[in-house]
Amino acid sequence: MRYFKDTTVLNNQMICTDVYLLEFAFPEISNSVEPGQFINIYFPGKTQLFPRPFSIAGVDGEKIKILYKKVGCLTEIMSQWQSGQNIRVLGALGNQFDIRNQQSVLIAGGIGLAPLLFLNARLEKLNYPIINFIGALSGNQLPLFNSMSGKTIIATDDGSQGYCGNVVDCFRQKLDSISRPFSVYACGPDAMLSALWRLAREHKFDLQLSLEKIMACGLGICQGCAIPHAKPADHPLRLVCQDGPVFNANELELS
Amino acid sequence: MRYFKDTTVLNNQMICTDVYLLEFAFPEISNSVEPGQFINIYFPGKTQLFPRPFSIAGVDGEKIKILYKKVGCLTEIMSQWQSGQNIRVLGALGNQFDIRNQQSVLIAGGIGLAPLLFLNARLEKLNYPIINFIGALSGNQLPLFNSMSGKTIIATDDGSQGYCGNVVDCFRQKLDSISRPFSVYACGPDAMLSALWRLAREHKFDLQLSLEKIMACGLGICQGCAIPHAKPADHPLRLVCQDGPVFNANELELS
Amino acid sequence: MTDLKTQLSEDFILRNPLLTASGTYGYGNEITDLVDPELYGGIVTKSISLNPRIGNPPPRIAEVTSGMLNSIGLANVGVAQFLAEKEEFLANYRGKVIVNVVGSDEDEYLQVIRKLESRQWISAYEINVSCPNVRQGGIAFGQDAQILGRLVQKLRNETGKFLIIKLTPNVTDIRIMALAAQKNGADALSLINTVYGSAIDINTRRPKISTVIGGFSGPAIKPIAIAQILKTYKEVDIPIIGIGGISDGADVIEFLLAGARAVQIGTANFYNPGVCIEILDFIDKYCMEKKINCLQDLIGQAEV
Amino acid sequence: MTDLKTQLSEDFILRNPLLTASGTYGYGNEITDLVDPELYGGIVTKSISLNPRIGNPPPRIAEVTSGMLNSIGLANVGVAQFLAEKEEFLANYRGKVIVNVVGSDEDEYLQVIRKLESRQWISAYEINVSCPNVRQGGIAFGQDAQILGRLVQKLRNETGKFLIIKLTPNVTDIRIMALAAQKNGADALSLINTVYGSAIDINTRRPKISTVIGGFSGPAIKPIAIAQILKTYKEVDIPIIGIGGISDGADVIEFLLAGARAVQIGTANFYNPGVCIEILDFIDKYCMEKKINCLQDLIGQAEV
Ligand SMILES: Cc1cc2nc3c(=O)[nH]c(=O)nc-3n(C[C@H](O)[C@H](O)[C@H](O)COP(=O)(O)OP(=O)(O)OC[C@H]3O[C@@H](n4cnc5c(N)ncnc54)[C@H](O)[C@@H]3O)c2cc1C
Ligand SMILES: Cc1cc2nc3c(=O)[nH]c(=O)nc-3n(C[C@H](O)[C@H](O)[C@H](O)COP(=O)(O)OP(=O)(O)OC[C@H]3O[C@@H](n4cnc5c(N)ncnc54)[C@H](O)[C@@H]3O)c2cc1C
Ligand SMILES: Cc1cc2nc3c(=O)[nH]c(=O)nc-3n(C[C@H](O)[C@H](O)[C@H](O)COP(=O)(O)O)c2cc1C
Ligand SMILES: Cc1cc2nc3c(=O)[nH]c(=O)nc-3n(C[C@H](O)[C@H](O)[C@H](O)COP(=O)(O)O)c2cc1C
Ligand code: FES
Ligand code: FES
Repeated sequence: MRYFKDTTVLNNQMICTDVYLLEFAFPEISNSVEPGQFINIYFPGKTQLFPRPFSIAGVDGEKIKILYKKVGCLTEIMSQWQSGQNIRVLGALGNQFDIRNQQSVLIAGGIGLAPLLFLNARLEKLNYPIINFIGALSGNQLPLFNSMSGKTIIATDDGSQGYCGNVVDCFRQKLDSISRPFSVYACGPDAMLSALWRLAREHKFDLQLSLEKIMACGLGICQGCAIPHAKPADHPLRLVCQDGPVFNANELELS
Repeated sequence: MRYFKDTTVLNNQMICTDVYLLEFAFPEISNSVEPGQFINIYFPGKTQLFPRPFSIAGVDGEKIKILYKKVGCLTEIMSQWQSGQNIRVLGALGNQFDIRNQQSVLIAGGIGLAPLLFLNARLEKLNYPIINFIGALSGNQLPLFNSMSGKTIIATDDGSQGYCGNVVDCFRQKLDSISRPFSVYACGPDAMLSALWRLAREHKFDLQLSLEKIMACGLGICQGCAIPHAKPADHPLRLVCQDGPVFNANELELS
Repeated sequence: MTDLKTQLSEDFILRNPLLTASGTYGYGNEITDLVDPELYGGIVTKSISLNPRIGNPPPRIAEVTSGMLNSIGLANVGVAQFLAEKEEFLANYRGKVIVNVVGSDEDEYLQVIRKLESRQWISAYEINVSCPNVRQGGIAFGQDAQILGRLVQKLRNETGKFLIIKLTPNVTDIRIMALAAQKNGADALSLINTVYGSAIDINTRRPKISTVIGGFSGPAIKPIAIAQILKTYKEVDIPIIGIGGISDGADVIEFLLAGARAVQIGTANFYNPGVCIEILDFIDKYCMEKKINCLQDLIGQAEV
Repeated sequence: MTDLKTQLSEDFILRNPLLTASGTYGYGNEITDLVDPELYGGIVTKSISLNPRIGNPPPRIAEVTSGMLNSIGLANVGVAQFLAEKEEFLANYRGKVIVNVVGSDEDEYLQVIRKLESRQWISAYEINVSCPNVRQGGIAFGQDAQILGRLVQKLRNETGKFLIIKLTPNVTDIRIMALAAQKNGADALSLINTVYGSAIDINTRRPKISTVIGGFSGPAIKPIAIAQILKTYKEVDIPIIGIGGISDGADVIEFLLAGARAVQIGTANFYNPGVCIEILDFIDKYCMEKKINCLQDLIGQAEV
């Protein structure tokens, strides 16, 4: 179910440079949301109109947690929110990761970590191994990963922590050593998702990707977030906000 | 001289319902500004573009004081400013009251009090009597008037303090008892200024009015604040921001 | 409570002046969990074409200052699937159902209408004439008075339903289009459709929507809509439905004063799902305060 | 420092692409205490007519969402007083002086130009064709390609100076106007002038500007300007000067990418007297970061 409501910020704190954790009460959905789903945040004022979508990074009782990065005007405003600030939110939106009963590999690039934190917490309850590949620009850009269950492998672009290089290369190097069957769940920048998509086709592993597209509504009514489907004859058009944001790699054509 | 500069709020406090006193450093102009002049405040964001003009209500060393009323979106934002807030201002703009060497009568309607507070402080230094007529909706809408020199007469629309009725009627009733010659300096809503203008024509007294018009620039370059001149042949067009905001009643046609 | 009824013709009466704008509310039943569609006076559907249309490639939306660009490209399921999937919901809707119709040539418009004409639950057609006319070298139907006039005439011969022509503002003189529509039998005019707009990303150097130039909507275009309505209102006798940048109740009053008998809410459905209820609240308060008993006392009452 | 020179013709080279937009910077010398006019590549004056014009009655400006409406009505001192009062300042100005010229009929344009032609300090004329043509029943010169073409031809015969035609966006197809101007000898095009807009005060029911419909400018119209420039750039061979809603350096880059060889800053002069210096700063940083050595590498380089 989707709810549009006014609530208040319970907590909003900087986790590392430009990355913040926001918590607010949203009891209508906190019991039913699933990893992969997102919420919209609405802003007053008429200059930037679109609501901003954010993945759910975790739940705690009635609280919803969002992990966000300051990248532009509205996330800048969010970063200044204090506890008690009134906010308008709508959720839960979108589909969810399809949790498979087998070993899980989570691959996060940058702030793409957000939905995987929530997924990791859910996977913990299953009795299968979890491996987390966490990519970041630098060692000081790794928010909250130490709370994750399973084995965690870090990759940083500047080599300041863990593997030096991008997280897909890091994963590729370990790929053969990961016992099959396994499912990969990934979220991150487009280039990373494309690289993984090609890797999955080559190495034939199960892959689910959480995509980002500019959204005007998040509700399936504007048709703005449409992406082509890998088999256009079956599904001429998929909406990231409604049919996604999580897609199975074989639904997509990212080459 | 006009200066465009960034400065910081030194003080911003509520004086009475919806009326605030703002103080900021503006040493470039604080020694030279004259009563009647105003400053522009600039706001970031692209929704409401025009800078907002405010009369100088007083100076104190390097500080400029503004008395403003919360009436819309940007004055609402101003009312939330804390000490230390960065603001952009431009001033001093406009002409000034032409101070006459004779008895002074100041007539303020509502927030029109602002420039008259500054004028009153200047007139104090002359050795002529001052009478202040202060009009407000209600007794709790009378900011700072008790700091004024001279005799003060209050008029409130609801009769909760002083004369019950509008300030022009109040002044009219006392008119004959004020010893001539005297000069009237007034600021307030359009209807009040029109009533005074007619009164001045009838009773032949010297009157200067500080006008308000929507301004896009305040600098004389947009021509948006133009008003017709009483003698269009001489002065086809007057700009409130540049030729005003203070006009001699006989330059105007307010009937 | 003020009486919000608004009469566009003897038979075409809306319970309130708020309609959804085509393409911004799906087919009407997509967000019933969030917004009760019965709050609206009526629903205008997405543009329906004869066959399904995928629309344009992504990116097809972009945010610009106080507005958005779209190049959705009239993506829709086509008239057959529309009837198959949406009839049940729309036939039970208690407000007015207005089906927006689009075509690439006259024939397509007529064929769509023929497939819809028997449905009693459809009260009106709104004809989108902003689509490039393939037979006329791509000039939009709405940009040439002769082409428009002929289309309206043919549609008029085809239907007894209330016929609304939705005009584009991208013309030298909208009054000429309005008069051509009126003369040929239109019952009402909707204005405005989106304005031509574009934006370029200065980092990638790519246009922000794939078609480069798209439709500009949202608060930024409101002054354009008001100007076009004021101009048209003085020239025509048929009612005007106002559209363009409405985001709150004050905007709706402004459109009514300018001469609109009803209004459509477009982009605002995206950035404020509560917009309809907020507008109804505002209108009620405004009318109480100003002692206005019926909308008739507002429509066209701007002192221009 | 990036080389900011921009060449509009063999002889017409601006030291940087920033010009003031007509009507938003007076005659050039009004705010020299606040903004050094030498920061601009050139000054475009207020529209100059043969005789002084008072302009329209108040109110003649209004704020709208992300923009403004104006009905200044081309208030100006007339060509004689312009020369008498402003020549000294403008003759010493080291950037380019572009005099914007307006008339109510062809003859007025020609007469104004004849009075200016001998002045060496005037590098170019910008012809404002948005004014209603009194001889042609009030259709603006810029809304009819034939009327426009004839005007341009006559002006071309009258002057050897750089001749810029400033087009209005309030037409069905701006390319037709652009081609008419080019064919008849225009050296460059400025686009866009203001968009028709209006707003009504819902409390007083009065239009917010006295002429009811006025000129809409500011950030809200930027997507319209970009669309018109992109369209025109593909059709014409003469340079385009971009105008409309520029408020910062990123906007200027966007106009250059769309095809403008220079730009004009209008409404932004009102809401940000520091706009010119901020833009120059931004362009410098942007070009350094992107390793762009000259503006030529940006102009028209949008990947459309
Ligand atoms: C399904 C989904 C889940 C997301 N989850 C997260 C998350 O958990 N944490 C996080 O930090 N970010 C997340 N994002 C991205 C986040 O929405 C953007 O960072 C945010 O909208 C930027 O807003 P801004 O005003 O600060 O930036 P702007 O300056 O407006 O834009 C910066 C960039 O943000 C993106 N963006 C802007 N507006 C939108 C919009 N309406 N819809 C989608 N993207 C937009 C664009 O890529 C744009 O280039 C998610 C996006 C999507 C689509
Ligand atoms: C010369 C001059 C001196 C002024 N001095 C004072 C003062 O000392 N104290 C004070 O409280 N107010 C003063 N005002 C009025 C003040 O400028 C407005 O109250 C303020 O601009 C409102 O802004 P807003 O965004 O809150 O309101 P909005 O909601 O934008 O507008 C509310 C009303 O404020 C006025 N206004 C809005 N924008 C402008 C503008 N750009 N220029 C002029 N008026 C505008 C209009 O009448 C409008 O209807 C003065 C105005 C002028 C012209
Ligand atoms: C995403 C989107 C899709 C649209 N699709 C259609 C459409 O299919 N048919 C149509 O006639 N108008 C369409 N429009 C135009 C709107 O109905 C409306 O005329 C326009 O957006 C102006 O109103 P607004 O500013 O309130 O959005 C669309 C607008 C948007 C933003
Ligand atoms: C107050 C005002 C006065 C204007 N006067 C003129 C004018 O006299 N002649 C002219 O050609 N354009 C005039 N314009 C139009 C501007 O030059 C410019 O084309 C338009 O404002 C769009 O640019 P902007 O959005 O940067 O303001 C005027 C604009 C404004 C806002
Ligand atoms: S964002 Fe509107 S349909 Fe997906
Ligand atoms: S406000 Fe611009 S000239 Fe007065």
